[in-house]
Formats: sequence, structure tokens, C-alpha cells
Amino acid sequence: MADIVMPSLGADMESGRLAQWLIKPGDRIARGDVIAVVETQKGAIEIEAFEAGTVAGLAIGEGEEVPVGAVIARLEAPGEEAAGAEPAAAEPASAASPAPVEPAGPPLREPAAAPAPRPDGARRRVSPAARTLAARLGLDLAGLGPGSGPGGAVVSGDVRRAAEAVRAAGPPAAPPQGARAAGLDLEEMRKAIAAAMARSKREIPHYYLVQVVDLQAASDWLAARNAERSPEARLLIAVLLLKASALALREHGAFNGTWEDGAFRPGAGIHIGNAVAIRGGGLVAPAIHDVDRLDLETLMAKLRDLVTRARRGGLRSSELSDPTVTVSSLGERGVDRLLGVIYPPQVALLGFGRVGERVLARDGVAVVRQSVELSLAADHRVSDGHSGGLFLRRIADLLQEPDRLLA
Amino acid sequence: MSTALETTYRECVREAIRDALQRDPRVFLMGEDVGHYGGCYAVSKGLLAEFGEERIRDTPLSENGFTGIGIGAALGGLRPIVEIMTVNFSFLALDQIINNAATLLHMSGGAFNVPLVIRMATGAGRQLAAQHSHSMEGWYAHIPGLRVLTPATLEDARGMLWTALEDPDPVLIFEHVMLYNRAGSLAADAGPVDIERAAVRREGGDVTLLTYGGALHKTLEAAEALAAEGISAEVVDLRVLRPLDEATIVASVARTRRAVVVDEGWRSGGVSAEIATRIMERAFWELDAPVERVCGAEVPIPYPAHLEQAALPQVAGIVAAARRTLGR
Amino acid sequence: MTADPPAASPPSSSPRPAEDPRAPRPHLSRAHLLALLEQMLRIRRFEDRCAELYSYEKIRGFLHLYDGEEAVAVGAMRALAPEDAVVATYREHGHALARGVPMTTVMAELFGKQEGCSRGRGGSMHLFDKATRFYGGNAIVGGGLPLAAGLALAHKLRGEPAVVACFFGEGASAEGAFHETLNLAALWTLPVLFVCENNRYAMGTALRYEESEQQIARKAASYNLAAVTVDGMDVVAMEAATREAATAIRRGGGPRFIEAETYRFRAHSMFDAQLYRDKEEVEAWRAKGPIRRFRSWLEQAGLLHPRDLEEIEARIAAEIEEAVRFAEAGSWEPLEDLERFVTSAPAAETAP
Amino acid sequence: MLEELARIAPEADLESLAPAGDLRDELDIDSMDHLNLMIALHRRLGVEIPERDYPRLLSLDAAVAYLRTRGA
Repeated sequence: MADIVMPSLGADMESGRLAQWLIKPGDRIARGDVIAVVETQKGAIEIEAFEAGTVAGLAIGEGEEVPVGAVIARLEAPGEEAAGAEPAAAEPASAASPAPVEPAGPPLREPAAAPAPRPDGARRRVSPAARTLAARLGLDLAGLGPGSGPGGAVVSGDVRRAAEAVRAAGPPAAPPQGARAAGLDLEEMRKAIAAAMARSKREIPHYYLVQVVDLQAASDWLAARNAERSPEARLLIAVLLLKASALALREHGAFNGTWEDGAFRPGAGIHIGNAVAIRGGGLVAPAIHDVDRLDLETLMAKLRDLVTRARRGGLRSSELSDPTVTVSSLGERGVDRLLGVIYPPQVALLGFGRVGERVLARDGVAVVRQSVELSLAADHRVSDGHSGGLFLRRIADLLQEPDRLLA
Repeated sequence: MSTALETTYRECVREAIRDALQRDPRVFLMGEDVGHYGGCYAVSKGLLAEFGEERIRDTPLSENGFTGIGIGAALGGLRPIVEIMTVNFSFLALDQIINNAATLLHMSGGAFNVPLVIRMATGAGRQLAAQHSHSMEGWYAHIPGLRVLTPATLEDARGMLWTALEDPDPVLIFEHVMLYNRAGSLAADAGPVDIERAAVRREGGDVTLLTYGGALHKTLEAAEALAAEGISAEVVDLRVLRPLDEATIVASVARTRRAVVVDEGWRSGGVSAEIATRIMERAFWELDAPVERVCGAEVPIPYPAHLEQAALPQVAGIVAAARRTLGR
Repeated sequence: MTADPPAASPPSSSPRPAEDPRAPRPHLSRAHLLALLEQMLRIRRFEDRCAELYSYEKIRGFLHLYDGEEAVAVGAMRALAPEDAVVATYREHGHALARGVPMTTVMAELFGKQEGCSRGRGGSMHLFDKATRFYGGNAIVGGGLPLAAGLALAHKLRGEPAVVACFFGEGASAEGAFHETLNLAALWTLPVLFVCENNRYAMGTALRYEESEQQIARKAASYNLAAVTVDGMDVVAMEAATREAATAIRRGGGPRFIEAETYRFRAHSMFDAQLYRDKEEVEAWRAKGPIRRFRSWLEQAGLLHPRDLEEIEARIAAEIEEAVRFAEAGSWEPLEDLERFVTSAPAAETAP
Repeated sequence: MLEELARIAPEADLESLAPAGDLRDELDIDSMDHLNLMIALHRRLGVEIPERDYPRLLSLDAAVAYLRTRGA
């Protein structure tokens, strides 16, 4: 029997509200299946299963909010007998039998055993008295940050103060209509961005490098390729920039990974977080996994899917929890150059400005070329400017020979 | 309110015994060295001359024998006060205390009750080492049929005995050796006190310190130190370890939402374990922090002063535990 | 004191003392002698029935039978007055019956019914009865001795001229409580009569394996009190010795000690295979069994006629039937009362 | 076209859309959104829109005019 817990989708996430279950007891699920939608500060996120098995029970209901690490469902490993369940319940449902039945007895509401505290301390402590008081006052514990009790536990005094603050503030302002339609709470998202960026600027010693990259070859290559294809099969230049960045990261690992507990941890793969602006305000940076190993068409499809879901509010847990580096592009609105703020605990952010014509010098002659200003914001605890320069140079080189991006 | 007298805990116990002997001809005191010697801790000094050998009875060194005789005398209509010199010696009388005093009423279907009071010295602090220093009152509090009292104040030292003698069932009174010399003032007309309830010795709102007996005064000191830090500690003197006054404990913890149990006895299976469990059972949803315990170290009490003191709850440890409950 | 003695019909054959029990010597009238025989037979027949009821699981727990030792309790009780007190051991059915605890309430107690003399809370080993000052029924070997001395102290301090008779086996003489109590009782000249029923086996261990001094009376004498050895299989000798001792005690002479030499015919308890003694030894003692010997003496002396015996047996049989009926008809204490009698306060108010 | 725009940018206020304004600015859409719009128009109207013509579909009016010339 395995527990599915409320995942941490970032160091700043403390709890999640289960918006929708996509599984029910009796379902067989495979690793990677999307099993639920969770609302977080960052929006609605699809949760994936990390193990295969049969759903034994759901521990929380839709609309319930639980801390990160709390059990939300139970999974029986393939072949495992249903513990305590009637034998019939474990049998595959035959055509004649009704749809899989909920296990007998009351649904699991509380984890049978306290989930082990997470190493990052994301399991929030709320004292029994705080829970009692919050329930009595009808106060949602989700909004309460670290408390004033032992180990940062939220205690009854915190709840009382929060309740008084809520009363003083009056009813909450309605969120912007567009964002509400997308199922996002922009106010919450703003708070999350504020916390992450403040932490970044406080903790990460950034250094910045900028290089102008000639994109004429890449643009020509792309135009020729797209001309032969229907709109569905066309690529954006962003895909080439992403792929070139990913391939360069393979060789420059100091920019791909995280800084945790005072040490650099190289990323397990090259998972590039793509900063996606939310119309109406806000920003998310969900990951595309193993970008270096994707062909351009797949990468394009994933990018399109990701942008669409980011704006609609359907991101998956892993997309938010494990980017190893971030790429941000602000050229669409004419920004020439962006110097980014690293998203902790990552150690680098690549910025692309406007892709367009610039006057460049070539062999003593001023020429007009498609080009972009490529920037790097990097964590000086992990890398130095010299290696950063080599990394940018590698990206630029790859973009000069687009065929190499097909590999 | 009458005038107050300057007195000591020892004198209070003696006055309580004298008072009982004067009031009730059925009362007598017996134990090792209570008469001619004047009591190991000088509690009964002078009583033999005043009341005579019939009522201040020196016994041979036979704890099981004379404790059993006390039980029989109680069955026979007397009101004996049996003094056992120190709690460790009471183990020699465990058969009589547990197999007879605590069970006769039940075994006889309610026919024979045992109105007996047993007093004994308890606790460490006098460098008396591991056969004279233990705090076993929690152990006796395990036994149905017994009432266990731990007077910690002059008022209780003076007043508990009389109420205990009125109890139709066996009552054990534990007098902490470090309290005998404790001086203070007491109302001249101080009389019987209840033996049912715990007492709030200091009111506070941030954390409840639960204790009894010899640890009360250290706990009050700790509360004073906490006040200097801006932490308002409530101090509950349990007074009666059996039956426990759960209502007072729960009411205080429900108010402060935090509890520290201070017990000179050992942690494992002791009074502190019982109280922490009661709080968990009855006040779990009121808690803002896990219950903390400050107990005697799990070691037979050692002889050298530095080790003995290290084995006992101290003010600094109580303060630290209280801080922990507040996340400080 | 919270409970009144259970109501029960007085035993029809309850022997009425023909004379003042405080008299220093027995007056051996025919009625007196027949009463002694009847009392011994009453105990024997009662316990035979108990063994049977035990095999039907009507009686559970430990059941220690007094078979063979009846003369000790019957003779001794004859010398005790109503104001005297009795402390006994876990083999105390005979003492309770001889003392006058109604057979009905004793049987109900063995059944565990609330009509029992201890409301069913004690069972076979813990018979108590306030009306007859019967203080148990103590299952700790030696546990009753300090208690008896304490009762005697109360009598003395209250100026009550009563004797406490304390019965125990020879096994108790190895316990500290024996020595502590004898020392104190002699030291304080307490009005207590110690009756040691020396049946030669402490459960299954023979005297010779556990006592350096096998004459228990000599151990007692070392505490400076008068101690005698008596033939415990002779009911008249027991009565005479007890009268003599009790009289001395009443006169303020301090404690007395009787070692009654006796023998237990049945096993220690119902769970005893008796591997520790020969059948021959048991048979030899049976030959001088207290009932057999007393009956034949009465017959030889022309004091017991066959018809007397028939009448006695009929009375006893009727009393036993009545006791069994009473016990069967008894009721179980309700579960709500489980925690009663832990303290004298009502159960509801005694949160532990 | 408005329907498709609504699908691509559901949170946009299409009623206040200036017909001659740049869609990217008016609706805050980017090249990915724009590409998605092109894909949608292609599917719905069957019009072939080569990439080099994208700049001719940057406003609502311009797009309508362009699509007319392409026979939609």
C-alpha cells in the first residue's frame, strides 16, 4: 500500500486545495497518469502519479485543503491484495458486474499515520488548538504562514490574530474577471512571486552577461522549413533558441541544477522552465522535461501545450516542481534585453530579447541581420563569469548551424 | 482572619498530629523512632511526653508488621497514623499496603473499610543516596483503593492530616524531605483543608506548569523567571495524586494551551506520564504545543551533591521546557 | 462501612452453644459433643459438595478444602464469643461455617453471586462477614497475622475484652510477617490467639524441606509468649486448649500460641496431583481422622445412636440443598457496579 | 475570427477591441497565440496563410481584408 501525498510544487508551497479528482477507488493507474487537479497559489495544477497501482481510497474530498505531505489517496501496488477489503472488490470488474464499487466503510478522511516530515520542512505544523479554533471561526488555515509556536507551528494565537485581521479587512476584493475565468487567483500568485523573487534577490549573488547573437542563419533556415508546412507544423524561433540552450547546458552543467542546503546539485535532466506571462498579470515558469533530447517538432508541440495550459490553469505537478533552469523571452513587446532574476533554488536564467533586425559589423562592413540579445543571470556561488561567457558562446555557435539542432 | 504565625513545615506536621491526638481519642501515632527518639525528621519530637506511650508508639523495625497492625487497628475502629521513616522502607510493607489496605473494602464487598493514614518522607536533596531518596508517590497513585496526598505548603502540611483521618479509606501522605525546614507564616487558626482538588498557586495565561510536593517551589521560582521574560505561567499544585483532579488540570491547560509537567519522580510510567496522557485524552484539541515533561533522571539517586542535583528537576530546566512550548 | 450483611435464612442446624464460650474449660455434655460432631460433619459434607460443584464449573478459581482439619476450627470456635474476631486464611470455609457465617451466603460467595458474604467479590479465598466479625479469608500467606494483631491492638486500646483468633498454616511461620507480628504482639501484650494449623505441607513442600525448626510452637515461644502443641485431629482437645488460651488472653496476659497438628486429606487445591506424598501416608492419617475417631469414641461411649447420626446427616443434607438453591437463585452484580467498593465513596464520585 | 480569438485569449475583452489596432497589443497575445490563431483560421476557413504574410494579419481589420483577398 502506497500513499499519494499532496506534492510540493515549489519551496514556497505549503498546502494545496484539491479541486478535482480524476480517479476513483478501484481505478488502475500508471506512473505519470494525471490523477487530480490541485489549486495552488500558482493556479490549478494537475497531479501525476509516481507509482502504478490500483486506487484503494481517496483520503480527502474535492474542495478540501491539506498541507503538503498529507496523504490524499492510497494506492495498492500491482498484485497487492486489497487490505481488509472484500475479495470481490479486488477482482477485475466483469462485464456483467457494476462499475467498481467504493470500498466498504467510511471513506478515509485522516491519514492513518502522520506523513513523514518532508526534508524541506514543507509539512506544516498546526496545533490541535489552532485547528479547533480555526474550525470554530470558519477560518481557512491555508492562508496562514509559518506560525509562532514550536517549530513554526501555527498556534491558536496565530489563528486568532488572523481572524481579527480578516474581520478588519472586510470582504476580499474580487479578483480580475479574466483571471478568474482561467481559474487563477492572481492575488495569490502575486504573493508567491513576491516571496520567490525576494528570496532570490536576498540570497542569490547574481552576475549578468549579455551577448548579441546573430540569428540570420537560424531565421532563414526556419523560414525555408515553415514555408513548406501548414500552420500546424510550423515552428517558432523560440523552439530553436530553447533547443540550442538545452544542448549547450549539456556541456555547461554549472548552469543546470539547484542550490540547496549550501551546495550545488546538478539537475537530473535538462528541464527548462519557460516563463509564461499570464494575461492580466502574473507569471509561471513550468518545465519542459529533457529538452535536449526532444526533436524540434515535439518541442514545439510541448511548448504550445504548455503555454495553453499555463494560461488556462492546467499545469502538472512535475512541471512546476522540477525545472532545473529558466528561459525567459520578452522580445515580443520590443524589449531588447532582459536581465532576469533567478527562480530559486535554480542557479541560472537565460533571457532572450527581441528577435529582429539589427545592424551588425561583419568583416568590416555594417550589415543588417536577424539577431537577438541573449543574457545570462547566474548564481555566483556556483559559476563564474568566464564559464558563463563560454556557455553563452556555445548557444550562439549552435544557432549558427541550425541543422545541428536536429540532433 | 486571625493573626499569622511564623512556623515551619515540620512544625505544621507536628501540630497536625498533636491536633488529631487531642481531638480524637481513636487516633494514635506509630512507627520507627516516633517516640523516644522524636522522629527521624523530628516531626514527633515532644509528643511522647505529651501523649504517652499508648498513643505515641515506637515500633520495632518491621514495616510490614506494624503497617499491617495499623490496618487491623483501623478495622478495629481506631484511627492510626502509621509513620514509615522513608518511602524506600515502605517497600517492606507493600504486601500490607497493597494486598490488604487497598483491597479489603473491595474483597469484602464493601463490609470492611480501612480508615488508615500512612505518612512517609519522600524525595531527594539531602544526599541520602539511592535507598532513602526516591519519589515513589506516583507508584502508589497507581493503586485503586488508596488516596495519595502530597502536601507542599505549610497550609497543606497543617491541614491535610485531619481531612485524611476523616477519610473512611486508606490515605498515604508523602512529605518531601526538603520541605521540613521550609519556614513561612500560617494563619493561627489554620485548619483542615480539602483533599480532593488541585490548587492554582499562581495564575498565568501562557503556559500551565503542573507539579506537586517538593518540586512546587522550584516551579514557582521558574514561573517568576518566566515572568521576567514576559511569559505568564500558571502553576498548578496537584496536591492529590490519586484521585487526580482532572477538572482543574484540564481547565488550566484549556486556558493556556500549553503544559509542562514537573515531577521529581522518574519519567517512565510515572505521574508525568499519567498527566500528559490525561491532557491528551481530555484536552488534545486545546493544545498549542506538545506537553513537556521535566522529571527526575532515570537513575537511582546518587550520593554526591552535584550528581544528585543533576538528577532532579531544576528551575532552569523548567524555564527551558516552558519556553519550548511557546516556540522560544 | 457501606454494606449491610447479606440477608440469608439462618442455618436450621446452626449449633447453639450450650454454655458460655468464655468458660475456661469445656462442659462435655452429650448435646455439646453431638454439636461438635455435627459441626465437623457439616463442614465435611459442605466441602464434598463444593468439590462436586467445582467439577460442574459452578465454582471457579482456586478452591482449597479443609477436609481432615475440621477439628481445629470447630474446637477453637467453640471457645470464641460473639464479640471476638476471627482472621483466617484462604482455606477458610470451615472457619466461616464454624464461626456461624450462614452456609447460604458462603455458598453464594463461592458461586460469585452478589448474595454471597462478600457480594461475590472475594470468592472462596476471601470470605468476609461483619455480623460474626469474620475478617477474611486472606490469600497472602502470613498476610492475616499483622491484621489480627492490629485488631487486637484496637480491642486493647478501646478497652474491649475481646480475643482475636488468627488461623494460619505452618508455611506462614517462614514469612517475615509471622515474626514481625509475634514480636509486636508479645511486646505490646496484645489480646490475640495465634492458631497454627500445621498440616505438614506448605502447598506441596513438606515441613522438613523448609523449616530449620519443625516444631512451630518453639519458634513462637522464642518471642516470649506461651505456646503449646495440640492434637489437631481431636476436637475436644482443640476446644480445651483454646478455652484455656482465650481465658488467659482475656485476663490480659497477652498473646497465646497454639500449634495444632493436623493433616489435609484432600489435595492442596483442585489443581493438585499430590505427587509430593504417598497414598500410604494419607491413609495412615485418615485412620486418625477427626470425624471418624470422634464418632467411634462417641459410639463406644454410648453417646451417639444410629438415629442421631441419621438426623444429623438429614439436617446437614437439607441445609446444603438450601445453600445450593440459594446460590443458584442468586444474581450477578450488574456491570455498572464494577468499580464499587474501591473506595467508600459512591463509584460515580471516585474518578481514579 | 472573434470566436477563435476568444478561444485563444479567453480572458480578453473582445467587445472593446479596436478594429485597426495591433492584436498583439490589444489582446496581449504573443507569437504563440498568433500562430495558434493562424492555425485556427487555416482550419476553419481553409485559407492558406504563408508565414511571410503573418505581418498582414496583425489587426482585426487587416486580417479581415487579407482573408477576403484569399477568397475566404
